[in-house]
Amino acid sequence: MTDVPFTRNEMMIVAAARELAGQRVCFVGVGLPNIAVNLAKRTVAPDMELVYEAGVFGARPARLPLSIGDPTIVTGATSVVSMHELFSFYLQGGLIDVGFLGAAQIDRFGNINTTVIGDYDAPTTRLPGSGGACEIAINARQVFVIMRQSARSFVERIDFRTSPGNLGGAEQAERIRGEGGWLGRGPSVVVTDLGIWHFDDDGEMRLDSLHPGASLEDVRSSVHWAPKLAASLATTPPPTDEELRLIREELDPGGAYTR
Amino acid sequence: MTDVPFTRNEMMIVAAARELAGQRVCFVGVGLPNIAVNLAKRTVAPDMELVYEAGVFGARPARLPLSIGDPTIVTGATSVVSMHELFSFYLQGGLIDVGFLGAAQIDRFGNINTTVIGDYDAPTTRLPGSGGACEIAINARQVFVIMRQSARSFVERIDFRTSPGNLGGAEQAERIRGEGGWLGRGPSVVVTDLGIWHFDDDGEMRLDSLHPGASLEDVRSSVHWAPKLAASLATTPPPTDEELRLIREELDPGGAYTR
Amino acid sequence: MSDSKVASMHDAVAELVRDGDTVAIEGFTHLISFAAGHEIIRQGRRDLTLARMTPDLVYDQMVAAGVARKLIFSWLGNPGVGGLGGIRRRIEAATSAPGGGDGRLPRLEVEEYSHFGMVARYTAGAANLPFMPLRSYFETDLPTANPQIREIDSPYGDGKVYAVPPLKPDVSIVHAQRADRDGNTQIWGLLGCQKEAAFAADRVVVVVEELVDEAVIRADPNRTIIPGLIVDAVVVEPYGAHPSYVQGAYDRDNRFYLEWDAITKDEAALQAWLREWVLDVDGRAAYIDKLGPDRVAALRPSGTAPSGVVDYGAYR
Amino acid sequence: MSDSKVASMHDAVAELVRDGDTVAIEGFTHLISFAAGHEIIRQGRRDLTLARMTPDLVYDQMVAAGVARKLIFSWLGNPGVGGLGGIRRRIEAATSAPGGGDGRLPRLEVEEYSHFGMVARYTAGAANLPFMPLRSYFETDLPTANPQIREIDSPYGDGKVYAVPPLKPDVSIVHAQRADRDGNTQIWGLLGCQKEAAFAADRVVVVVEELVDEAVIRADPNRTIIPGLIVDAVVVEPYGAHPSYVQGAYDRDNRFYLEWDAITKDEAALQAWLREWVLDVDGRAAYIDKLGPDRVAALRPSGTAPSGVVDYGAYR
Repeated sequence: MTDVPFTRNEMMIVAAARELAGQRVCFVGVGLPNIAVNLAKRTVAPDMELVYEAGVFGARPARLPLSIGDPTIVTGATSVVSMHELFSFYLQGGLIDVGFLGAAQIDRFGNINTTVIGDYDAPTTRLPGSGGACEIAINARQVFVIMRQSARSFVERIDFRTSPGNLGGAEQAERIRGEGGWLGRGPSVVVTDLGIWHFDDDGEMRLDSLHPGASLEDVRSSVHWAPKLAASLATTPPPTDEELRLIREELDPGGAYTR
Repeated sequence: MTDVPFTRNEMMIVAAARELAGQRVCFVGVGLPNIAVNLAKRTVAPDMELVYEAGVFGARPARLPLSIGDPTIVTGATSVVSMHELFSFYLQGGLIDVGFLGAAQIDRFGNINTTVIGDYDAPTTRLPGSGGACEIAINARQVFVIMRQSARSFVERIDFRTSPGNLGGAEQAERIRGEGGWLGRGPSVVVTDLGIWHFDDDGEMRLDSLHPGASLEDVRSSVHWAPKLAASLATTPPPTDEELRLIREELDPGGAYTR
Repeated sequence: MSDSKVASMHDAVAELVRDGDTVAIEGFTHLISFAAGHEIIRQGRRDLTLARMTPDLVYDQMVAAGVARKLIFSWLGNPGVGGLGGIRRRIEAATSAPGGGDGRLPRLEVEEYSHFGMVARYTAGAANLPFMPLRSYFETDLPTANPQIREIDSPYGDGKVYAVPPLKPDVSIVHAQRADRDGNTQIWGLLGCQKEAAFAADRVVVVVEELVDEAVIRADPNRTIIPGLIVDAVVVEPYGAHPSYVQGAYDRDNRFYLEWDAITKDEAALQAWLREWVLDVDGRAAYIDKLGPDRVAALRPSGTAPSGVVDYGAYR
Repeated sequence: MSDSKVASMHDAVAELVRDGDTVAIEGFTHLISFAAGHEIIRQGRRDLTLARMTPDLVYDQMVAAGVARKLIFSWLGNPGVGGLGGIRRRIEAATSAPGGGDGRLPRLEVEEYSHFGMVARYTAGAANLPFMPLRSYFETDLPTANPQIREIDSPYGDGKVYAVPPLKPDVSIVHAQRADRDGNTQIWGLLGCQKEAAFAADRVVVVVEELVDEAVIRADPNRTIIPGLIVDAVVVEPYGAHPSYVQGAYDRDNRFYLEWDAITKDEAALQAWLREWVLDVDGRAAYIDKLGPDRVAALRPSGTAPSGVVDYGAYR
């Protein structure tokens, strides 16, 4: 705990990192996942192996890479391989415990859009697209999501399904995953700047923890559906001094992720 | 030319090596092809790149390897890669000019058996099988064959088709290769201990050159069909002193291939 | 070009990159040949189909300069920073229209995959396969957006997977640490999909930091990623990957990637940048001069990290 | 075994190789773990399915010792020398019958591919794909002999290729130059299909000439072929590949391969050899002692051939 003021983005990153406690092998997505995973490696999950889609297993970045391809994820790594091998043998081969993704739009069942806002052929906003997200969502054993929450991002219906979550609900998702031989069991957690969502037996997001300073009104006004709330809603423990120091001094001294 | 006596096997290896003049990239099979190709590299084809299915491109063997996997084909090579890459990108990718094979049985159209003599499920003789020969025959631009000729090996009907040659004849073979998108144009030459066979417009073997010391009677008695002979049958120039020296002193001092 | 494969960037591009070609400048954050991209802009190529997993700044610049008709990709952005305005304005409804006009830019054709799909496409191209199967795309909108992504039944009766078709660029351009005069090329650090993109291509240009003797290559054959057999030109262009990086030689110029965000958001600023840094510069050496020795020096690694030596052994 | 992955060959085989398993001891002429094969014989495993591209002497010995029920392979022989009598007598009509009896040996079940087919099977297994397509087998008798080789239509309407199914061994055993205590393994020289066979397997045993510090591995991450993540046991067994070889450490013992020809032709001689060199020897160290220092010394490379050093650079 700390008396130092912190931002909502810092709280989001810290909460996301803590969710990784006990995980063994994590596939690191670009952007917010990158800082959350690197914070976890320095705090709750020191033995966790970092996998970067660029072709790195067992990365030990000496600094936080701006991009997920960076010389610091190579030097001192356990193994550096072609991307074909990384996607074939590590991801599709079933060796990834957690795929950690960002998202532009998400629905209540954890289906993700990172492709377009609007019509695909003439979009209002062209987003980056899948990258590896589509196959990560299908093949990583679990999927963690980190994203800022807003009325534009937590929507009733996403404009494009880039990465499958629990589809139309848990029952349908389990059947389709089973029939299709998917290794992934779908999304486990969504960490936002307001709170922590897990998925209930229906495969729908449920707010289990509210970050300090965030209100239920903030949550409701930034979700396009009537959100499920945990019976006993927790309050996320605020960042510790050490977590804040790591973010501010080691991982993101320029504040690129946290402002 | 030489006055030194030479064996039929030596003549066969020398004649096979000479056929490689002007070739750029050769996929080296185990056994007799290995010594023929290594002799060519030292004589008529010094710039030819040797590819070994073990995963080597641009081998420079300092000695003749007994096996086609040997440390001497690695040290000083241009590139050493996984067998998956060798077969996928080099062979199937269309980079091999000549695939050089041995054979246990061959028919008039150059179809090859290296699998079994007799019934497949309870064979009289179990041979090594395909190895890479099946895909070499299909994907190398040309196929060269080196083998001893006998009534057991030059047969009307092979017991098992391991590697396709000109199938039932040139017309059928061209149609099937074209429809199937094969890169290979099939067998070009068969060099034996008796002579040199090329393939005529019907896709059938034709004896173009008889080795010194071999008679047409030798040829006829070791072929199960009525063999086609070139209108002007040549006599293979005997081995030169240098060719014999290379075989006897550098490549096969133990005489494993030549006796 | 002479008999030698060693060529200037000008000559390599003049001879090997043609209007209408499908061009792949590959390299996943590492070893991106900005030098080749800039030369293609200077020589005014048109109607190119640009293939690349991550179009990145190099294709943002090339698209803004008007060389491209179509983009084949899997992730479109400035990683960790933001968007690529030069490309987005050619795709989004407000700023582009098919054929252009009305103050709008001509719409860029896009063909979109996932990362694994792009890698698998190059692999199929390199291996001369009609398709590659993969376990991706299930229950997504990607196969609808791109009908080249197709379902395929396993011949063993155990379900469906997806297939992608081969991608065979007319030209692939790859930056590397070193090659010999014949184009035998060695890379360490991130390998991306350069090998697959090179083997899949009809023509290959290798751009290197350093030309080395054949003996250097042959001393460590397991390190050779691309054989000279498939290489058409070897261009020696130190710092040719800036603002991308070369493992062991120079760092990623993250400052440049951050500064690009403001430039790419403004079409006029982007065009001015192209004039100043590409069109008015006669090659990579001049670009590096203009960048200045301090900027370049700041990109040196903070120390060395030697690989160690292994012994292949002599076998005579 | 303790918490550590480092184990004796005895313990690794006792714990990880079980009756009825599909076992792949891979290595294409290079890095064949004869030490593991001999230990499997000594521990009397039964009903194994032995998978290997080139069964070679090691499987000839294992089959003759009676550990195997079935063979999956692509080339059966003593390369450059001759046949493998121990296996052939279990296949040919004159010497074997289904179930054995009548003075004949029990017929060995065989499942046969080409080299590319075997490599593709391991690759499909490692990549969790239901099949791998390849351009082979057209117009041959192989798909008839082995109905697991199946035709498949390209989903792009451009014809048929063949498919092979994934091969997922219960255990893959790989010899290598070096690994760290966690099993991160580096190999140079011929790479064969070891990586694919290891990733495809449920359990992996790595046998190394030398156990090294993690820092040695991390100094050259591009050289790591198998990550500790998939490794269950690391066995340190110098000369564990003899009569096969280890690039840079010792040569192939061609004399042994030549001498094997006479032994394998004669079932009694082969059984006597197994008694003398496997059953009556308590491990690899004793085998090497028995081989004698002169024989071992003669296998040293004729000189060194160092790889040179590359610099990955420090980036802090």
